[in-house]
Amino acid sequence: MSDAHDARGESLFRAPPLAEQERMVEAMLFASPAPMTLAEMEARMPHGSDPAEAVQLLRRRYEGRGVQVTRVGDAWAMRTAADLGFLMARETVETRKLSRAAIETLAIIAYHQPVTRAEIEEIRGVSVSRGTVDQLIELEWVRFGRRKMTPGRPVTYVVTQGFLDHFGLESARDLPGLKELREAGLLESRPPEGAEAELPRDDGTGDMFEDDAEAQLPPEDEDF
Amino acid sequence: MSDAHDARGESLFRAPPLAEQERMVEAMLFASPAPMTLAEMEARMPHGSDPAEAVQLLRRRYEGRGVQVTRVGDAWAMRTAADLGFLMARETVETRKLSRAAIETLAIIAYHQPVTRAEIEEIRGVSVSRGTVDQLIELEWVRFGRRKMTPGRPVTYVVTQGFLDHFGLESARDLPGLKELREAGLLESRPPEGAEAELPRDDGTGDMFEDDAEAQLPPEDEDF
Amino acid sequence: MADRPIAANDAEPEWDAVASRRAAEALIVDVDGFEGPLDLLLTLSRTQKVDLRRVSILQLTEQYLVFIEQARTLRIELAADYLVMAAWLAFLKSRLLLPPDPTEEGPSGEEMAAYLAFQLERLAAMRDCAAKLMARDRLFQDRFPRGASDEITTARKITYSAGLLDLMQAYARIRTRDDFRPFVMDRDHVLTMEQALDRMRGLIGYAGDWTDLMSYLPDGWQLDPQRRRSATAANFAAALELAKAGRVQIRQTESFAPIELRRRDDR
Repeated sequence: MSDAHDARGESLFRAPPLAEQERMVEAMLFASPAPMTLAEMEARMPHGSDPAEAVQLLRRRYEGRGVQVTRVGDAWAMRTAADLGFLMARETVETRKLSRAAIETLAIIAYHQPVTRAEIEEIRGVSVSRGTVDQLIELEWVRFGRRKMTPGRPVTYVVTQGFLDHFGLESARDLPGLKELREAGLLESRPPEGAEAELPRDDGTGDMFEDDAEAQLPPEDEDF
Repeated sequence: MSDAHDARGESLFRAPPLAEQERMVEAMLFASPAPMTLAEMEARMPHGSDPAEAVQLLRRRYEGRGVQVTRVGDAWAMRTAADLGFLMARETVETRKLSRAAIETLAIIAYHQPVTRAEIEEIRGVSVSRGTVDQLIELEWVRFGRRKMTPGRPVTYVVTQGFLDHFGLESARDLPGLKELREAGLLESRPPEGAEAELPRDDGTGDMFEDDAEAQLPPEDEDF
Repeated sequence: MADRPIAANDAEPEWDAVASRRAAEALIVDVDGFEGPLDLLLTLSRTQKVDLRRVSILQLTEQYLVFIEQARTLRIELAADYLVMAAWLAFLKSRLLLPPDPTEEGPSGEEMAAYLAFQLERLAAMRDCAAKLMARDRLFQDRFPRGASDEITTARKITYSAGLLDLMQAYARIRTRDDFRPFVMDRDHVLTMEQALDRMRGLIGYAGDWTDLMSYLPDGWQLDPQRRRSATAANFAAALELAKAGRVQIRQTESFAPIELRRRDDR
């Protein structure tokens, strides 16, 4: 602390070496949501730092790279090189939440596939508009399955690999059942008293339904 | 930059020179908020590109810089160097404080994955309370793995790429102390050297098939 | 169940000594801090000041049982799992102290003790790992992703997002919906087998002697022919299920004679 007469900022206030300041500026410009002025950088850096010089060093370092250090008004920012914009074209996405009808329909298809539109309507208790299923198909989360061997041979819906990828599942069979959801505390709230009785196979009559349950298991290595 | 690379790259499919590919990878990783897999990069790059090699070059280039090229599972991302975190204080996102139970549960899932709820409870010696796993799934640190092929076919939990990204791990194999734990036999469900102690284990096998039944089609409609 | 493992009972005024009251309060505070019997055992084992691999299970068992006994004398309400563990440890203690009986089934005392020691070591290891994990350089605390969202926006694409929780909660919402009813069929005049079964399960407890199946029809279902048919069929199917489950016996003296049932007592 006493060798204060060295001319270099490095020793005056124990400012970090310029190379270290350059690293700091690099990290800040990268992480900052908006362009940063030299004053803003200086305010965050250790006392005695000289962001102006560090920015110039950094700018030179990134010359010709895929990322550029550019001046925006009186501030600085890091941007991808203009000539590589074509790589980012698909990056520009707007995210919207799925509608309640869509997410419910999707959940029913995932849990009950292959399932017909009539069955979806029966479970949801309201009719399902064509647009809802179309949207799910367009998202490539749902596709047509085999026709059902019932009168009218209705089409069925199943979920796709894209669905599994999006929701981080290895197979739709890994989705937890209602009982597991409840045990894991994943239900928004406990069902009201009495509603329990309406849930099939959750009423403690285990052995009564065991045969059914067994028969319902899909072939072991079914993939979609 | 290196003619040898250029010649090799260009001979096949006229892929851009490796130095150019490195710029591309740099721009993509810079622009993408989430980690990108090699396949995702390749899909955007000109035909014949080799993002794997370009990523390695890029990673070396950023060694010691303020921004790092880090591996996240089977994907890659750019993140600021950990020692510069103090500069970003204002960008810090206050995460909901995790309970001790949630932290322990997370560690158990990470080290024992794929792990069932019953196994988590066995290790902690208490039941997993409501909201614990829920919170970890919401943070996208935990997802469902394959159902275990044991009676009841219980749902399992595994950690996600988001978990690796958050804790700065290249893969689940890099969890701290994993090797020592494995050598000490502490990742087994039984003590080592054949001490086969029969212990009362509540593994929830009482409700066999109930959940599967729930998640599958009603029997009358099934036509496998 | 173990959210709050131990709750203090209403304080009884019989302890007047300040010291004992203070000790009791300290204990209550301590007990509240534990996450289950294994956590308590782990804490107790720390007092032995040895490597977990060398911990004396017999001594630990003793400590735990004393602790539980103390909690009881102070009228602290202990959650069931603490008592189950106490019973198990008492059993273990007897196994460890008595000479082994060669005819005895099951694991030896040493094996049981080894397993307990293993459980404690494993839990301690996991706690250690959890601490190491949380101490790592974490995203948004020590390491940061790029701050700005992409600026080179040309083509715009809309993606829809939904998380796994959204999906599962949507499903749960549908399946637990209060007013859920299949709309395809009017069920005013239909009694389902499940409904009949629920009713009968409650009623057969009182049916010690042979009772006509028809007497189980719910009120208001005997007169209208459509409702009566549905209720009879449902009750009959329910009775068969109960018989299959070994809960009731069924008899019918001849074709079209009344069907009677009674509770089976040997179960």
